[in-house]
Amino acid sequence: MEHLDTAKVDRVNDFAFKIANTNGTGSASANGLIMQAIFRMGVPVSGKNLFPSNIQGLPTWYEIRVNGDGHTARTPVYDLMVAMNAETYARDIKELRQGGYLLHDSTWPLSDAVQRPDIHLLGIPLAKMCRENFEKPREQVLMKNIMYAGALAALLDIDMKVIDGLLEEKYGAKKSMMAMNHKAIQLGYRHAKQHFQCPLPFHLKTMDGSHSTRDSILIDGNTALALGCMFAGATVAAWYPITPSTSLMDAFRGFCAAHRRDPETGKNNFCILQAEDELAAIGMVLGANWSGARAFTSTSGPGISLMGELIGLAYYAEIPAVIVDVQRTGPSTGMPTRTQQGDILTCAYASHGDTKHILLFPANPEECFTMAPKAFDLADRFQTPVFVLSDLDIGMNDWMCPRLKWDDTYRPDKGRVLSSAELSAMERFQRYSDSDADGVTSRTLPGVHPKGAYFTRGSGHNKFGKYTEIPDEYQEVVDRLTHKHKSAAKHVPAPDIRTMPGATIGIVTVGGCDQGVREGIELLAEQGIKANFMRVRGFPFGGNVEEFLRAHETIYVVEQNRDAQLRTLLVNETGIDKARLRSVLAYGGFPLSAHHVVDGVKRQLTQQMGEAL
Amino acid sequence: MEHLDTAKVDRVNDFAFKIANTNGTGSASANGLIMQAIFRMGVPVSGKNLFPSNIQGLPTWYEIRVNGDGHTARTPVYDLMVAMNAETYARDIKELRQGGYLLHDSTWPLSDAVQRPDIHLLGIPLAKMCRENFEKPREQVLMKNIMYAGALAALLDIDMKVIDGLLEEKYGAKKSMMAMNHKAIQLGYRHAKQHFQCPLPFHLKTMDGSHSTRDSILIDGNTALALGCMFAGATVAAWYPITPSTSLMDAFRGFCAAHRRDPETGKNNFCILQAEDELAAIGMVLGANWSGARAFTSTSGPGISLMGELIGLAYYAEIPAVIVDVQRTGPSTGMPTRTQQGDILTCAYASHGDTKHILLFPANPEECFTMAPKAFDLADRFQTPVFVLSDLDIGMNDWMCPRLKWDDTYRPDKGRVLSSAELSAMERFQRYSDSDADGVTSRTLPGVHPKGAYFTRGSGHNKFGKYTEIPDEYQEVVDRLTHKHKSAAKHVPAPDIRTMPGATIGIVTVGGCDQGVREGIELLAEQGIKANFMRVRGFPFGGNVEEFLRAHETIYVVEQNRDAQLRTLLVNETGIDKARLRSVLAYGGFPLSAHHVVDGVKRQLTQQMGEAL
Amino acid sequence: MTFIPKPRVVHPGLPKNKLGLTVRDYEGAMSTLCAGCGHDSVTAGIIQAFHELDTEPHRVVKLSGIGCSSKTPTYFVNAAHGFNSAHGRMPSIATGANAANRGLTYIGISGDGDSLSIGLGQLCHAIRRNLNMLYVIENNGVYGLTKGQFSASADVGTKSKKGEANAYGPIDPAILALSLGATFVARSFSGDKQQLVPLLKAGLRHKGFALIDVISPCVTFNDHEGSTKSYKYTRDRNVEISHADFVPLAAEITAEVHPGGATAVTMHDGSTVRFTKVAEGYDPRSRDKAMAYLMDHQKSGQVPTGLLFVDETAPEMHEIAGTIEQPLNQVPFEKLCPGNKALADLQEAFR
Amino acid sequence: MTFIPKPRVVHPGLPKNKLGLTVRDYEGAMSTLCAGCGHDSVTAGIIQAFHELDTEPHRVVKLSGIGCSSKTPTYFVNAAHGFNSAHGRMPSIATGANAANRGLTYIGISGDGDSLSIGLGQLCHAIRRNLNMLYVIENNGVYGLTKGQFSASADVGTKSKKGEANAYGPIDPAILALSLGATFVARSFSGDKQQLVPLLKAGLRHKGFALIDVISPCVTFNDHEGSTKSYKYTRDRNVEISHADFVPLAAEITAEVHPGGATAVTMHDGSTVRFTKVAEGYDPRSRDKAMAYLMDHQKSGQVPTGLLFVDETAPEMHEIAGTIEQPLNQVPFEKLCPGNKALADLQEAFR
Ligand SMILES: Cc1ncc(C[n+]2csc(CCOP(=O)(O)OP(=O)(O)O)c2C)c(N)n1
Ligand SMILES: Cc1ncc(C[n+]2csc(CCOP(=O)(O)OP(=O)(O)O)c2C)c(N)n1
Ligand code: SF4
Ligand code: SF4
Ligand SMILES: [Mg+2]
Ligand SMILES: [Mg+2]
Repeated sequence: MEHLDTAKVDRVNDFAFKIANTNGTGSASANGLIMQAIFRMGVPVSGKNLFPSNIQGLPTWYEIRVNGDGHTARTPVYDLMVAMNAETYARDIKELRQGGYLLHDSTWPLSDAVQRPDIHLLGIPLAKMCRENFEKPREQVLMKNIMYAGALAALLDIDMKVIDGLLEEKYGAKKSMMAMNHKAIQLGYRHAKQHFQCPLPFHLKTMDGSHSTRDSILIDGNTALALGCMFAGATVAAWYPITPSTSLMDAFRGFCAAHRRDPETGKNNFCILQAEDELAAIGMVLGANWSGARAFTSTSGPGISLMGELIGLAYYAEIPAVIVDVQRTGPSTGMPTRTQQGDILTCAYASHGDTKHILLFPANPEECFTMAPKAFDLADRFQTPVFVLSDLDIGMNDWMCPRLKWDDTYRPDKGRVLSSAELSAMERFQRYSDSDADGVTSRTLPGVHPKGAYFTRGSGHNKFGKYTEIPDEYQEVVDRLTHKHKSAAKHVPAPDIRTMPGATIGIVTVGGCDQGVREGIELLAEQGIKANFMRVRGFPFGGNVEEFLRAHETIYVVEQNRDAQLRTLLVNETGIDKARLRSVLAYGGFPLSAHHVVDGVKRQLTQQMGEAL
Repeated sequence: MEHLDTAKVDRVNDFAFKIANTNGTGSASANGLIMQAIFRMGVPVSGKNLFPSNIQGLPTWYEIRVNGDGHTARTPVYDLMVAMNAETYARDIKELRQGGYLLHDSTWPLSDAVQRPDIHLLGIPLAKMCRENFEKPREQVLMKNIMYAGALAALLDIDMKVIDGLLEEKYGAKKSMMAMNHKAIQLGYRHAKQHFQCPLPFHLKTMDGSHSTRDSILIDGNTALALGCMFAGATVAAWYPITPSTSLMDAFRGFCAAHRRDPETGKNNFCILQAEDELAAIGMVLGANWSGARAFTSTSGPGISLMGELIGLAYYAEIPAVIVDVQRTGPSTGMPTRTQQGDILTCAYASHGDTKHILLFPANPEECFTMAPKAFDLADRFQTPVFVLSDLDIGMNDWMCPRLKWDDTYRPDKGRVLSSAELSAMERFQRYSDSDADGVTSRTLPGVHPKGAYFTRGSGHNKFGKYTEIPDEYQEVVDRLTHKHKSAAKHVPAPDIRTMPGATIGIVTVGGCDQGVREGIELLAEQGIKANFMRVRGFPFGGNVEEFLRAHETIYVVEQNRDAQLRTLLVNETGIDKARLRSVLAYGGFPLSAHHVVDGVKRQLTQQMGEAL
Repeated sequence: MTFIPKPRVVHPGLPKNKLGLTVRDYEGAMSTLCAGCGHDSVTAGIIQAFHELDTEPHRVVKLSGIGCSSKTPTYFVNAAHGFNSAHGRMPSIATGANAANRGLTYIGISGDGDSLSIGLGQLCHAIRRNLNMLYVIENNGVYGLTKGQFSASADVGTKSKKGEANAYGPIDPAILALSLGATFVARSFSGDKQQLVPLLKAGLRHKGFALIDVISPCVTFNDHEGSTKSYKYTRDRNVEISHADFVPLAAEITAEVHPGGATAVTMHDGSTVRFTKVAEGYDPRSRDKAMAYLMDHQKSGQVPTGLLFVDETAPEMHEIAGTIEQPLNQVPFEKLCPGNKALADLQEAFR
Repeated sequence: MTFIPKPRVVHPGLPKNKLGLTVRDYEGAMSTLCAGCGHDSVTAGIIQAFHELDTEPHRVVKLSGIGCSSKTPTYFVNAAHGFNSAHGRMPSIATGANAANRGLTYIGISGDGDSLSIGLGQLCHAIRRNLNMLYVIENNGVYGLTKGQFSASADVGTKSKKGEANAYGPIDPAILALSLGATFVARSFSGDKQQLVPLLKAGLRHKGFALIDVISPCVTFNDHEGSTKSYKYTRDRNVEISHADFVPLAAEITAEVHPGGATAVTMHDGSTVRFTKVAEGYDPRSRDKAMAYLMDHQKSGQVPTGLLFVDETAPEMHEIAGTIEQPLNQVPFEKLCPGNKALADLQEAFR
């Protein structure tokens, strides 16, 4: 990883540090405090929380990257390591760049694991200071974290007024808590000031203007997606808890409680069902959409597998459904707290028999918000399941993104649903006849009108909705479904394409890889390798996707899975020659960083040259 | 369908007839009787049973094709129609070739539906004769069928001695039944002899020599696969009833009852578990294989969808499993009594996350038998799920095939399982280390030796089998799984390749399309279109599959699904240029017939010429 | 199943209900089940029940899983939306449909295979949610549509058509439901319309989850000598331990009261369920007593039928969830979307 | 979970069992659960039970689903094969493992979420098959591993950490099991080792499916004031209605007999379960009485614990299936494959 050596030494608003800790010790609030403080100083920042699939006592890390130019992808090399977990010292110290700093608890002597003459040690007797300053054991554990936060404030030049403000907002009410936290912050801050030369060569400076975060918010994708679902008018949600999607439904419940309670009656304008499992969750979603409500479920890989049968029912019986898959590392239970883009193919072709589905690929919380109404509109318009493929990195990490806006003129596209008036006016309703140009037929809701009654079934049916075992009648319907799916290509979000004068290479990616790939492209450009960028945002693929592919002889597809699933989907579903598409894959479970792209592309380019010779 | 007009009029051992009836009337035994009688005359014959997903009272058809050259694919045009179901007269009569014959019950006048001057009517007052000759209503229903069987014997020149022999074998014990059936046969036979000019221009003639059926048997694929599983040493079977796979487990139970009862104790050397659903069935199969038994399940599409999650567990935890998918028409419940090849992709990539599985594609009952032990050997050797993709046509229809043979020297390939001795000899056992060239590591069975103990998990694990969330450790294991899957290519059955001098076109197909495609190739050759044939028999694809593809500029992939799933798999998993592969698809639910191939290929060839111009 | 529409012969004589509809107006497509199948009798009972309840046909939602029993919603109330879903998944789909529109009448038809094997988990949780619907299990002890395998309700020792005896203990839907806190539990017999129809009516009017286990013989695979789900066996062993009449709101009460014990239960809509016959010491309002009685008789081989237990007071799913009265699928979008101003405000929390 | 192997300090003092093994030989990896988690106490009880039963460690098979509870098999009997399967699917996997090898001792650890929600159907059917295993539900009323959502065993009114009250009725595993014909049903409390260990031993020796519902508080998400699954609440409400001692075969019986009612039950291997304390009028050999008692106390808010019901006579899965004694995974291939001659003969039927 070359940036290690090329790391500039004196840098303002351009560095990265990492906090190694043990989970269940409340480090989250300390880390969040720092992250938020930097953000409030107007400095672009991103935080990646690498936590274990466990509740208490295992290693956990929090990585914070500060970058004035707005690059927020993960970086694997750090200028400063806050090593609070002796168990992982050895691993953590390896990740420090030459000349980096190690902040550790000097209450005990540093283990011999620390064998790097090329780094600076910053020892603070945190545990000791805690024992001296706080009584209760739990307090001592919690305040240790706040204390290193104080030290970081000094070392990185974080604005103390901002920190005090944040503490005030958080604990203003609880005086004792306020006092305790303030005391801890000060203890850490002063100790650093006294013992170390502050600030460090890399540090913060309040920012205004172009890249500043003044007009941004700090939000995770699950929260943003939940917001989007509420704004889209979703009234029924059914789910079964599973990491990393759980926080999405928690947020949805929270927003509904705040904005969906009927003022007069205090009753709910929503119904959230914690199902007994994912098979039931998707069943509830089908039932609710079939009845005309906007309903969705959120889950992760294992849940998608369990929903397979009913997804096929929804596809064939043409029932709308929105399914959010916050992807985690598979296969099987895999690594529940690690990220991956491993469900692309499973979702595209979910369920036995001939099936094809609509997929949306948000890249960040902002798109999580905007793609939620899009997903419901598509599901209603095309009367079919729509998958929103987020992932753990997007869904659970705090991302800096522009303030969300809502177009108050938006009205749900409910698609072709016949009203009571329309029904009584018509001679006879037949569920799967009267297809429009997109292959969509009109549907009816229960209870609306006697003429609207029909029998929904996952068994063979003809265009009248009647049971059939006759080949032609069966084919007529499934052929229309093929056409319908194709038609959706015009309606899914167009790809994000960014070109560069003189570029011949194309780099294609999806979802949360966005930041890392775009930074990677800048780094490659600095090294004279020019590439155009396309981020696919929906499936079926629109014409411009194929166009971009055709326009480039050599294309690198960057994605976070082992089997090049996006590449496979592109090969299956476009006319492009497979040979042109090369893969850059990162699937170890951590968010993508630019060097994956740079290294991957350069390695293959040199190879090709080799081949060319 | 041109053969209609070109149909030769006077033909011996080369014609087709169809019996239209209502299900639940016991027509099966009458139809089986005729089919078997023709078979015993040494004449190649095939029967396709087109039955409804219902128990009683709906239309059902039985199609019998007689072909001295041994062509047994379905043919959609008939020389003789036995129309016993007034409800389907109109449809049935359409399927008669010009100059064909209609055998109907003349007890009542023929409905006006019958508007074809170009066919011959053969009316027999079957109902009336039944009333006159049999008392009980049920008898009258049943004997009506036996009676038309008798008439057919006269019309087609079926050897009456053979028929008497068959009745004797079947009813020898039950005298009254014997008498009744014999009487009915004779009534029909004599009536035909008296009133019609027998035999018809197309009729039977006892055969000996090359194509004769003397050394063949008449068996369905489910029965053959059940036999194969018993011979392979399967001891545990878990299943949940679903058409068209149910008869497989019924047969397995029957064979085990006959051949697997311990002579001394009368106890079972097998354990068949009717699970509460497919999720449980696959769970039981995993548990049993994990413990070292050979265990399998049989199901159809919906079951595969439900098994998805645990299939991923088996893949990642490396547990052997044999899963028989007797495919039916999807998606969803689809048409449970119609055939299709629609689960190819679902099975190849079953479960969320990065997964790839081993697939076997039998084409007929003989291969169902031979591929069963192959499936268990591969599952044990590669410690992974193996799918046997049969279908309703192969599984439930009676096929003529050479007598099955068994190599008594066969011993199960249990793969790398450590014995108690080996374990006590070794220093330390680590589940996922010591990979061999194929990427397979050795496993242990519960209860064998303390040193063999390990913890099986679907969560992230390193090569020692320990839980991990570290990228490199995780990747090391899943990368080996990729290599392991690739290695299986050398071990799956090689494709069936048949070349033709001067052929430039390649035709690729799979499973039950075998007969129809091979006959189609002959017909095309007669019309001057020469094509080479390849039937894929296993996935991952071996080198010779890719070779064949590379060797042909234009390739037609013939398969029975809407989405060209075999083609997709070939494109994904070989280096072949997608553009070369064109699809010929038939997915209405009926078995493939040669004309699908001929029409499909010719249509596209003329198109291409058009394009060429 | 081909759907030969039944000729709508006009029978001037047929009695009309309050909506002016005759029983024919509650019929469906022609049944494609085997002649004599118990399920067809249940269908007939359902048609009569809806007619007598003056139900608006199109305000009914009929759902089912997969099986011969699950085919039957096609055979009643043509003017109602129907959903023949997937095997064992009807409860969850009914839950979602009801969540979206609490204003309709929901009836689910299932089989013993559909409900007690693959669908057992969903059935139990629908009971737990007290989902407001009538859930009918057409119980024949076998998987009819897949040709006669034993189901989880098959009794120990019952014989298959081939003569094999079942060895696994049965799951009794009524006992199971009681143990899970079901608020309406009844058992009946497809051959006893007198008893079945009032139970169906009461179940349809019950607030919450009403389970009716209807012994409904499979003439093709499980009606032979040695079967404990045959017509004959059920007729012989069937003991009605509490006969309930359904008395619609404001109708004059005529049925004579039986001596002692339970007399009547008032439904949430004001109609009453009147017990004209209750076994000595049996009280259909006491879960414990009902359970004790059933467990006791399970051994005896008797088949206790009737309205076994009813509790009209427990909250149903929407009451538990605190949903508004208005069906959620009819709430105007304006009420659902807080709008851009609210969005701007709430984002202060994300600074 | 990183597995810091525990230093195998040799304690010369530690008592050895018949196999010469100390309790340390039955331990597993170091627990990664929260300090104070009830599950760790259950693990300790299991370790003691196996040690006292003189079980050969490698003849044990330990299985689980997914959840904090399901992690615990890693923490006991290192020398045994373990299978941490998928959420809610352990019963089917245990069924298959047992089908393949009936010669081993099977213990399954699950949670209330794993068993009563996603896994409910499989649990019920394992009970129905009387699968020969000990099945422990570590019941804390919440989904621990996913951070504290209510599970199906949460009582009405119990409060979440955030203060929301649960509104859905609970599924009581013991009542459910009794209603399904379970042959061994017990309830205990992770905080009461005296009671738990003998129950675990009896359950391990029981022939058939032994279910033990262990209230095992989640200190992180469900041990607060207002929770009905907290240590305090359970300690206060826990009433032991039948205390069972496990007396291994041929051991001298010392425990004093309690006056009247049940005294002892002999297990199939000759060992005995001895009741030293049984509530007045309670009989752990009567399913009906047990059920009546539990249903009665469900309302009272009491938590009846002890060996609630046992029936040692019912056939377990293999007896029902008629499988040979020899484990199927050890039957020589020669016995399984009929060979070519037989194949030729049987094909006559296909001519
Ligand atoms: C996932 C799935 N598995 C299996 C089947 C096959 N199947 C159809 S109906 C049925 C059982 C029906 O039994 P029951 O519910 O008792 O209905 P009955 O026919 O007896 O009325 C089964 C197993 C299916 N349709 N779907
Ligand atoms: C198919 C699937 N859905 C959801 C999850 C997420 N999940 C993991 S553990 C768990 C619940 C655990 O609760 P419980 O069984 O009570 O165990 P506890 O942690 O309380 O001991 C859930 C929902 C999963 N792993 N798999
Ligand atoms: S098979 Fe049985 S259940 Fe199905 S329709 Fe026939 S009689 Fe009824
Ligand atoms: S979260 Fe609860 S159940 Fe899980 S380990 Fe911690 S205390 Fe135990
Ligand atoms: Mg049934
Ligand atoms: Mg729990």
